[in-house]
Amino acid sequence: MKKKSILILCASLAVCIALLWLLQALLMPKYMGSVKEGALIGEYYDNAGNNDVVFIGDCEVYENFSPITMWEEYGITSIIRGSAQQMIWQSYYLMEETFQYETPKVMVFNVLSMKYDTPQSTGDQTQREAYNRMTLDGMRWSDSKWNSVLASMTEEEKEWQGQWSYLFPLLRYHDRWSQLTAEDFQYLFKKDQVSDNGYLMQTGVKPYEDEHVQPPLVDYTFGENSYYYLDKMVELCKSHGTQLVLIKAPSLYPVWWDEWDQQMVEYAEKHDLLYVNLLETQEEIGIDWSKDTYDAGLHLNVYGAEKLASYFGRILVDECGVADHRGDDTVSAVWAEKVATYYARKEKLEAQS
Amino acid sequence: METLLQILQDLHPEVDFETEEHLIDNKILNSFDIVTIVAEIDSEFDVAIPAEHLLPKNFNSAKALYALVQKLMDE
Amino acid sequence: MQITSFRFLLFVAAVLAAYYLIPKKGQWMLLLAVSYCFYLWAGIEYLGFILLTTVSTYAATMAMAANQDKQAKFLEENKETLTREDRKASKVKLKKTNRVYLVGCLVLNFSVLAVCKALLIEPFQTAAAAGTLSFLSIGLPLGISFYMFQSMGYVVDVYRQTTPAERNPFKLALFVSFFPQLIQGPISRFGQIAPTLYAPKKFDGKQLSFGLQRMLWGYFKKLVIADRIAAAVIALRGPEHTGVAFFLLTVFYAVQIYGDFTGGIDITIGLAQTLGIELPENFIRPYFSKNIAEYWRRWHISLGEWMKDYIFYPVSVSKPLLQLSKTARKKWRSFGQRLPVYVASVATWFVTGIWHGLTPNFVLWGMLNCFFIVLSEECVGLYERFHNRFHLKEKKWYGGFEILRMFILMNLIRIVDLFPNVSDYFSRIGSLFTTFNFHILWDGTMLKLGLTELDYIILACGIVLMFVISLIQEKKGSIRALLLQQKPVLRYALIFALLVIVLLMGSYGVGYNASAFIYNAF
Amino acid sequence: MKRWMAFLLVLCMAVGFAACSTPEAPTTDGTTPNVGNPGDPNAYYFTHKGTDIRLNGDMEAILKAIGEPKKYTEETSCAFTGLDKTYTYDSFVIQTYPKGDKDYVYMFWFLDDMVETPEGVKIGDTQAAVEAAYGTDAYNGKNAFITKKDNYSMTVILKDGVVSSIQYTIVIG
Repeated sequence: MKKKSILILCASLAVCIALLWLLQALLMPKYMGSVKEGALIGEYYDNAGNNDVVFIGDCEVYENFSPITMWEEYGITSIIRGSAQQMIWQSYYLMEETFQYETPKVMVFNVLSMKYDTPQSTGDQTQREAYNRMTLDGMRWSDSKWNSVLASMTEEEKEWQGQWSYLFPLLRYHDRWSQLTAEDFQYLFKKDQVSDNGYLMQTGVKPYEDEHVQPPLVDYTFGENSYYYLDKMVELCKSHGTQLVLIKAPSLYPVWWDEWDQQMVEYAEKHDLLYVNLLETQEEIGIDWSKDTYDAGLHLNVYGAEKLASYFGRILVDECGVADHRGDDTVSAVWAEKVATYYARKEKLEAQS
Repeated sequence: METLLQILQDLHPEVDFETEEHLIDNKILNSFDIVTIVAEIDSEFDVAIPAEHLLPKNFNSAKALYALVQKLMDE
Repeated sequence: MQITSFRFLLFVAAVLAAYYLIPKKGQWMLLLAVSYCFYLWAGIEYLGFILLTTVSTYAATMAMAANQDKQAKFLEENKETLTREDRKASKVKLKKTNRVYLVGCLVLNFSVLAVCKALLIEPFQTAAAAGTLSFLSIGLPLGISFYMFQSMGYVVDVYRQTTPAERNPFKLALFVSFFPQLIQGPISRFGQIAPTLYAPKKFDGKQLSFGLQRMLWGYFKKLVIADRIAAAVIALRGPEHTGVAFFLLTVFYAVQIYGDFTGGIDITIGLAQTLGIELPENFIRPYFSKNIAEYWRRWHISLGEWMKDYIFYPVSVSKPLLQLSKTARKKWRSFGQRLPVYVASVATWFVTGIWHGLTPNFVLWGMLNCFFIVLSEECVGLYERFHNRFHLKEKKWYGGFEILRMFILMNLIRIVDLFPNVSDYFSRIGSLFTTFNFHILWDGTMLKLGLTELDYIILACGIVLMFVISLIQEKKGSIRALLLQQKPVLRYALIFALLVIVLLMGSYGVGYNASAFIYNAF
Repeated sequence: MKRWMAFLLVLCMAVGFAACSTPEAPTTDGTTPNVGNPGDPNAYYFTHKGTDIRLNGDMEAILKAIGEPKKYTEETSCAFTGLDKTYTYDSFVIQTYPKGDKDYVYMFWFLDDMVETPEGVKIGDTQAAVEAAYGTDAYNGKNAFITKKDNYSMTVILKDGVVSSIQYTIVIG
């Protein structure tokens, strides 16, 4: 009798946990519709393992480089671990986590986020929290994720001990039940791939006409915290024998001040790193700002991203010695599929716009 | 005992104080009644009941209350 | 550490695990250690306050106990030779010497409490904010009103020899600081909790499960009901809300404070139960009361009992008052008889009022309660005649009417909590009779109070659920015992459903400002 | 009793899921920055053509009063639908943030000495003039005077001893 009641208790507990898990899956945003950016981080795991190059950074990487083009032109296997408004500490922990899945030859980091020294230095709390979720929710449970959470939380999140809600997102999305849509049920178990190896394709065109302006700053020195994480990146890559390449994507806004550029040039020199400011080589890349951007110069569209990939792939081959894998049949087979998906997507998006 | 019963009866004519054993537990007497009884006893018997004796067990029946008064008079 | 925080839940889980794993002899010591951890979490600067109360309580009670022992021994040794007068004199002497310790301890503690509370009043707070009196900005030490009253009750009990003194200072320290009740009571008596507080406890699945169920129900009341309606209570305090809106405020506040306070107590008592410790009940479905005296026997019981035993009785049977009563009786018999009751009531309600806060509105609150209690006591005869004349007691609806009447009256009295400026309160009360703005109920005003339609639906369902549960408790007793009679699967399903409701509909996390328990502030 | 409770729980759940049919955007979608109280009359401002241009001011009203800008650009932020808008006039630039379906002033800065602060400071003034207007407390010791009020701030940047930039912004908390 006693045995039986314990058995019932355990079975009930198991059922409850399963139901909670299901509920959590249902309530989490799926990011399949208008805010696809939130799905990017989670897509990495399906494509991890054999990439020679990993890009890490904010929208200036996931909107500007097309890994498929680099494969087609140079046989480079690459993937982007980008997310909206990714902070430098988040980039660091993503890098750390990446090494658990693969050891690429080259890590490429976009340095724009050096300008944000602390979680407080950008956006208001609600917005920052939403960005945090988009970068962190997609990560699998790991030390890196936990540390990234602790480094990223806003004041409000700290106040209610929001770190636990990254372990159990149900605690964060508990009140989303009143906002569920068909999308939440449709993608409950299986999500679509929204990106091509981390690249989020845009086919629209909105020409760049007027210069985006920002007022001058009082102090152009990057913050201590930013440098702290950049130092950690250098060390991390060194310990894995991976070459760290710093880039500044050719986006025209937010403004990339000369004073900032100078600091990066000096930093790269001091640590013997390759630093490429792609803003300076726009003409060589061949970007036509009347056609190659979808939001008036902030990000490139697919036509710009292909041009940039073609240009940057050459640098990876020439300066970093990244290998051509087109001769490898197994790799080629995998990538052939990716290429097909890419063109199907491009065709579909072009038809829509 | 007679005087005591008279005091109680004045307060609650409807109760049979000779048999009722749960005056407090059954919420027949409330704190206002208790204080009134203490004041009456003070004037009739010239016995002051200190606050520490204002416990349910001393007020649950007329008998218990009488015992308390006796004890205090003895001291 | 907020009782509704994840940190608190983790803390509780860790305490529970350790509690049942360590040797049973050490259980109460573990509780003492974690209680101090809990207290330190609130701020190390508050440690002095609880230590002061603990040490002074221990010193006073031990001194009294020593004298009592000495006296008992003296009586025992000289049993034959002592006359009755001698024995009486020895008793009087004991009381006299011990009274010094009693009064010293009470004065010391209550002056600390008074100073702490006084610092919360406007002029001091303004000065603190301006930085001119920076030491004032520390705020009220966690649970000071609760642990201090509990300790002082114990000191009086030892003085009266109704409770033996606890000779182990660490055990006493646990009595003062036991963490579940640090936050908002109940104000337990030493005799009530000592038997289970220190006893070694075997793991008892049923106790644990009952305790957890009660905590869950507490979280439901707090997170789903009280914290949700809080926004509207804040909004309705605005000066533009008069008449019907003010009436609505009193009802909303009744719901909020009920969910908040009884929910919090459910969490406290449930938590203690998981530890095998029995705390006294603090509420017995107070909103079902039919008169104000009954209400105060069912709402915040531990405070009411404390006030009765340590203020009301001592004042009413004090020598001068009895003397006064005697004198008055010669002139007006029945008035003289009731005089001690009136004076003691005023004293009790004055103290109860300022216990809540040293502002005029709380004094007014106490006096209003006092007035209506005395009034209803005095009109008992009148009522009875009225009832008998119309045979009202036999009619079923009349009980409901009495409950509703009581609910509205208490709402109108209770709401004075929210108006530190007493004249605001009276002008709102006045508006009840002059402003009949019923249109606010359907013209969209209700949706501008920070609650959406969905919130109202959840609140309505939640209130119905609380009402039904209370009704079942009133008629059939413990819900958990009833649940236990059901098939396990159904039982688990119901508990799980409640858990899911709390998880999904609780007001916590992003976008909800974690609100502290109302009774933390007292 | 049993049935009663089960009925209630089911009712609560049903209410919960009935609401699922309302198609509303997830909270991470299209949230706008919650940076202040639109229309706050105590915010920093400057006056141009007799119109007060104020942080948190309604941009529509400002446009009506001072006319269309010389140049207008829009800036999206990653993933969010809201647009930050930049209005460039001859002597100053105004940036807005969206809230509801309106735009409010988030930031403005001066481009030349044709406009001045309410305290009379303009681009090209000497450090002494700035100090006279804002006091030494506001000086950061290197190259700027910064004043703060509520969640607003004003920054005057100096270069080679004269004012090179004057900017006002809402400080995000």
